[in-house]
Amino acid sequence: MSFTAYKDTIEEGDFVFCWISREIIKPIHVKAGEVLGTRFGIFSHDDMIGSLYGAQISSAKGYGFIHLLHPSPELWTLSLPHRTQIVYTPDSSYITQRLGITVGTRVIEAGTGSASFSHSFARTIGREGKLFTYEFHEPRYVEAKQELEEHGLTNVEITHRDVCNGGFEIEENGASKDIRANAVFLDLPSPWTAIPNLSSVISKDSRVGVCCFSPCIEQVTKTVEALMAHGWSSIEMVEVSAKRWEARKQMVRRVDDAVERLRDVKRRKDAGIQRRKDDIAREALEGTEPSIGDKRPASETPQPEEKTKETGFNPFGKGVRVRDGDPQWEWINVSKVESDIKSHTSYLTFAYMDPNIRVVNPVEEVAEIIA
Amino acid sequence: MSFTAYKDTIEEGDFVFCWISREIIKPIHVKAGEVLGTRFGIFSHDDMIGSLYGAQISSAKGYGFIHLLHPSPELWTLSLPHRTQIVYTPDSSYITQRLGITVGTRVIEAGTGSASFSHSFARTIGREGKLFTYEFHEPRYVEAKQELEEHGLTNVEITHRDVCNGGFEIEENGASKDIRANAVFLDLPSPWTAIPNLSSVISKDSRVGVCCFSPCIEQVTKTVEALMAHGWSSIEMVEVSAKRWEARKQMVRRVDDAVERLRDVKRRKDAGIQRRKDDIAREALEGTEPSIGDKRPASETPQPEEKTKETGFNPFGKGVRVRDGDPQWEWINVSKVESDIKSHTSYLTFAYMDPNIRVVNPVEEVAEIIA
Amino acid sequence: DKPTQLITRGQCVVVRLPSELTKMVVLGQGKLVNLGKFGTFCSDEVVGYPFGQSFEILEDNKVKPIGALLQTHDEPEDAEYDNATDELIRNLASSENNQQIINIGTKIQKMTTAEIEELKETGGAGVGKQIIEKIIASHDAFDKKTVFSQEKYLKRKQQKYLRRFTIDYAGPSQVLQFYYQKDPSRVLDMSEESLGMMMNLANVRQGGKYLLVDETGGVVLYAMMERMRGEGMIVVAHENEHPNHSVMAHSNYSDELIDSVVKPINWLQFFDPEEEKIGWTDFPQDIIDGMTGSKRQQYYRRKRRATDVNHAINLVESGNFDALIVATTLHMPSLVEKVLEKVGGSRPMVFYSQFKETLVQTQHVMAKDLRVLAPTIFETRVRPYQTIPGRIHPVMSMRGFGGYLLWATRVFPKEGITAVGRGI
Amino acid sequence: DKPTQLITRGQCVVVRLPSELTKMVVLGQGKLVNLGKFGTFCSDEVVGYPFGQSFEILEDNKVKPIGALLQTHDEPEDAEYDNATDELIRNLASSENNQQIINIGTKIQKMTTAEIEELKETGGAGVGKQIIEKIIASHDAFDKKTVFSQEKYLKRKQQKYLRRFTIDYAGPSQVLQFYYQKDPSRVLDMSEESLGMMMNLANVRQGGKYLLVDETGGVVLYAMMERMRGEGMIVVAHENEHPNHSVMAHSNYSDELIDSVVKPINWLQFFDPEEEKIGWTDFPQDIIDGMTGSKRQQYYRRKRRATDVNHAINLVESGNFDALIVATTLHMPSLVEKVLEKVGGSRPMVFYSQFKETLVQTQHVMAKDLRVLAPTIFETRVRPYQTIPGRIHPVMSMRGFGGYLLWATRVFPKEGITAVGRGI
Repeated sequence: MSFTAYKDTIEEGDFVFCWISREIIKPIHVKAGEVLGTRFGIFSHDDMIGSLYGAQISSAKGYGFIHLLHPSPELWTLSLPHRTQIVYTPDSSYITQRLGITVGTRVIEAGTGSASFSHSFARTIGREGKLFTYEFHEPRYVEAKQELEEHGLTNVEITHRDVCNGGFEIEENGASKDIRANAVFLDLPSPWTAIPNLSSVISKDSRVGVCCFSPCIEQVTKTVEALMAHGWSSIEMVEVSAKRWEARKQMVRRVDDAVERLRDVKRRKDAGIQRRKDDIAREALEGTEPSIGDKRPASETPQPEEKTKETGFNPFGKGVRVRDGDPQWEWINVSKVESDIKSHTSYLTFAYMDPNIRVVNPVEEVAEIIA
Repeated sequence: MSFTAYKDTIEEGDFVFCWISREIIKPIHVKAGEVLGTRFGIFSHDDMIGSLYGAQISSAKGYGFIHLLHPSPELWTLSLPHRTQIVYTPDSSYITQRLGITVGTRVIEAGTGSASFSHSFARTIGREGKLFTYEFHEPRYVEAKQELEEHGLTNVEITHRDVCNGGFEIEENGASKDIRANAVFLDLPSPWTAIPNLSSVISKDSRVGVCCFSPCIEQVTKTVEALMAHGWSSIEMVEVSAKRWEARKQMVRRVDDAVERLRDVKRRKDAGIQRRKDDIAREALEGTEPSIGDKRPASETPQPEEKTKETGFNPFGKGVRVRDGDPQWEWINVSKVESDIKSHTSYLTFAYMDPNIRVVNPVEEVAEIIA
Repeated sequence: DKPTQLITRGQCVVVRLPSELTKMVVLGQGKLVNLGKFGTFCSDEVVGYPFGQSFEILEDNKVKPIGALLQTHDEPEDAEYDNATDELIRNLASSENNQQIINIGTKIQKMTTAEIEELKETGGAGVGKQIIEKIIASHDAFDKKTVFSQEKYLKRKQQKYLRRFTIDYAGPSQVLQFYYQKDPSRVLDMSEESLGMMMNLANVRQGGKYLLVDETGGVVLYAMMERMRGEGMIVVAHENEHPNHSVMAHSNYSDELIDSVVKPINWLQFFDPEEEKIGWTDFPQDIIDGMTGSKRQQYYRRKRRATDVNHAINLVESGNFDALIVATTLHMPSLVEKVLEKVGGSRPMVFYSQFKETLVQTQHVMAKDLRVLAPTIFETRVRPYQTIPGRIHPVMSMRGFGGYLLWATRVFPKEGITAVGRGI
Repeated sequence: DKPTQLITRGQCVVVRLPSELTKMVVLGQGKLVNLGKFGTFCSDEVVGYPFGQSFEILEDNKVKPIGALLQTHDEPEDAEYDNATDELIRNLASSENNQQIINIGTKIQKMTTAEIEELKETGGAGVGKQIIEKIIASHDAFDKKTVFSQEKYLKRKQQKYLRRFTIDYAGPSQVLQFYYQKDPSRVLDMSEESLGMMMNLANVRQGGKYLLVDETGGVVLYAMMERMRGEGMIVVAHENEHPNHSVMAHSNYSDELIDSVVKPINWLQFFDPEEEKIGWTDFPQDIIDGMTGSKRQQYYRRKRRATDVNHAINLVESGNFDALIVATTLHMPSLVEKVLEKVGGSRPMVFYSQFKETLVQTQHVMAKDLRVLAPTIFETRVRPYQTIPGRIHPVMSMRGFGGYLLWATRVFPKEGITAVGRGI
């Protein structure tokens, strides 16, 4: 239920996403008396009951903190372990927008996989919509079925099926169910074997959109050929690439300050030399050495760096731990891309079918023109 | 000559790039008495002679200006008409860097095309290097040959040849020339037909790198298969994508100012209403109308916008022409990508061959392990 | 409910032309739609067909339904498709053919512009096809071209002369594309993928109650409406006397439905609610009955306005919005601080900007605000391909704009906690 | 000239490991090179082979040359390659096989870490292969996997256990990649494509005279050296007592060659030349002859320093550099104004930054400066693909950094001209 509408206060039995860090989001069912162990400490479910969604709570020992978040398909996606097959939000949201999936849309999804996209579909199509999702891998089917039920996604029907061989039709009381899909999403190793099976389950009185999701370009070629062969048109493959950016600060280090620093270093070194010279003079040595043909000292014997730091002109805080944005210095806002980007998820091949479109054979015309 | 070393002052006969705008760069040979006509006016060659490279000169009438630039391979590339086959700098510079092309490298290029990359190669390989470039399209060959000569690129040898059928070998005095290429660049519709012809012209005692430049992915597949079949290894295809960014300013428009503006509009409207009310009272009408149950006026009759502009509080300069960065307002630096980006040039397939590498058959081992 | 499957009289639709440009058109009864050089058709002719249908313009503003907008070898029914592909590959494999190709230019095209204009004026069925045939016939080098370049040439000519069009549903994506093509700055350079991602990140759905700032002329509003289909509430905060939702005119939603969902409020009302609430007392019924027609109308209009303004103000005062969605050129860092109290616990906040720099500034501010969890800047970009087997490659050039998103979650910090270890 | 084709004794080379990590190694005579879990080999063993050669480690730190670092089906000599591809496609075409795949995890892998360690310690030829064989043999599900996942599994195991390596030439690209992998911030996040584009945009070539600011530890300097091969002049401006060119230690250029081309100057000397020039008068020969050894050494060292400093200052004073190349974290807008006078007419200026924002600020300053023509910000990014026919796709994840470039041309404005119409 919590996936379909917001509530404000956490009650016993509620589903809560415990936000531990950007990398660790732990979904739990709240049960009085239980605890959640994390690397930031142990958190009592009793403390959660009665808290607001969004609240920050402290661990039993009081020094670690987590946030209690409300379920949403996007958080669910983030909470999944990375090794699972996940359609991430940049892909899923674009597919949803481009296929015009909205309240009331009837959607086919195969395979279910981690069910991350299923949750997103279920949210978007609302009560009047319906998602038919198919999973051929049995353990994954069983897990997804249970999750969808626990999450109260009543507009989703999951079927254990190899749609490539078994097709999409669902028997109910001896008859085929009326699926009438307006949109189809195929995340299969060989979508081209499933495409021929779609004709009986898609809407007969409206335009139908399909999106096939394949990592390799050769799969795209086969998919496009199958789509063409089965009457789909407006075929276009696209890639979605998404990046995450981080706000940073860069210190404004002016060259004038660099010059001043060098001047300062030199001044202090000269002073040191002078001191040394004085010492030498005091000891009444011959005294020619320090000035052989050279007005200024060579830099062979620089001051120890620690000393430079302590006493010198240090406009850039060199050697000191400077916090980004420390108001002692001047900064400009900069941005940095996340260090590891997902440079490829899959190719998205879109196509459309409208059973009502009356076709004149364009080949003849082309042949005519070119001939 | 001017492509191989800088000079400072323009002399008669010199090659000059007249920079008219970012889009129009006109290469000319300076000749006393001649003129250059542009949309910014007519420029006399006589004015150019004796000018410094980099100088700005004015048109005969004095109101238009152009810059006189020194030749370079990168400017040459920019000056070419866009419909020509051009390998642009982001691609050519990466290929050069990745193949380790440097002073002394012996390079094969097919086809020459617009010769934009040839100029870049010639610059990088220097006097000790050698570029063998092949063009099968005769008019293009003739044009390129003339250009390369005019530009003094003496380390380039251009051959009119279909390398797919005719191979790369060059006869000289009845014998084959010693080409010994260390690097190969193939910009051909079907590089896989040229790859078998490379073995006799590449270096026998060093590692050789090849880069094939193809727009379609199916060409890459065929290329990779041909490279594998002919003993090339470390095969990797990459894409180079380059974007141009423009520095802009965005006005800092604070919501507090927006509130003040709304308050000001209202104040002035109220004043208007009051004036109208006074008028009405003066005319001794019944007077209930303007205040039917409503303390404040409805906004059905807003002030004409012009008036608002002239007299009101206008923190964002609405309706006024504001120049980016005008110090009357507060701005932040932003950047915008060029409106039309080159989203694809070609796929770059790299591979390496070292004739000395002694190979143990790895297939057997794999077969052993998997068996 | 508004029709989304079949083309209906009176509806606003998208007309897609062979040139890949689009037009927004209302299909009034008997109304003639002028597509410039592509011809003119009568609205009535297309009513009843499903969306996505293509047509060819015949004589007398009539149309006939056709299979596709452009004739290419990638038609599904193309029995010769495989042969063409084979031939292409053979052509690519041999460079000989390309050796024959010479530049296509006006020089080698013998048909004059005057001749083309004349043909166009004689008009009638198949005029576009006739022009193309003549051009090809008069094109010396056409038979010397490879299939590959013949097709490109054909496509270009078709885009220029074919009297064809397609009718598409005017959904938010289509309306966005229409404005984006015309002038991207009107929709803040927003791409379809940014719009879609905003909808998902903000968890927009039936029955939600949202706070929106929208400077795209209503594209974001329309996308939200479409994902709510009339159920829920959108409070739209704006900086002028009236919000600019001109895009909603293409949405085919009734004014009643829009008014029941969309509640505009300006920033003055938003931040100074007590001052801006409109005091209202109903008049006794006998006084209303005694009013003249126009006065009574005015009375009801004012009552309505007072109710609306007060309702919007009350919605903002009670806060607890299910999402904050912002697409504005206002200075976001200062806006965020003032508005985020209105957002419910654990609800998403999504900010759109043309410029990453704006969001970077905002993220810096958010990173110090304990009421905000995990602010994250996203850039999402779609790259379309030429999707013809044997010739697959990304399109060679495209618009570079698209915008950036900042996503964050509203949270309630425990008192006395510092920012350390908050996972920002 | 330094050897670039054959592996030579005493040379600094790159060792590439099956894990895709690289090491920088100097091949001293008889020197043992320890590759951690991948084994140890003697430098002498690899001398004389061409760069790019792969080896397998045998017993007694010996090696044998092999065809490739990893065993995969994409080997050139793989006669079975076509069959494997066919099988793969058949597998992809039928989903039945995938139905059998179960998660690969430690649970189903019966060989214990202790057993692996034991095998490793017994060592000797082919130990890596032995480990992999045993792991596969003990892997219940291996035969249930598709060829596709079998290969991925095999590759992962090979990367972990094979005692193999490749020796690569330590060129600027390789050295850059080495540091980029270790810590991108050390090379200002610079990518190979940004480095290459800098070299081309700056028109770096034999015989040029360049002004360089380089905070990458010398990567840019090395790339320039490589494109000049000892001919020309690079004045390196820096902010410390000595420039940091630690990277040049891997370049295999002799100190003499480096000293003859590279002329360091600090910013104080740069901006305050008269004050910083070192006055120098040669001592009469008889006084020099009368010096003790160490004093004479000191005399010549100081003479050399004076000559070098004065020479660098003179080079800067005479200006007219063939390019200005800057990769710095110093504030560029103020730097540009001060330095650009030193650049010759029509010569390029190329600025590199990790952050676009820095270059945007700089471009704003340049746009108002009539001495600068057409400042342009570039971003170039290379995306590698998994390049196995039948399974081609872009790599799934990669480093996102790479930096940005600002390119402009130094010009001489005609007096009395305003910026209008200057084509900026």
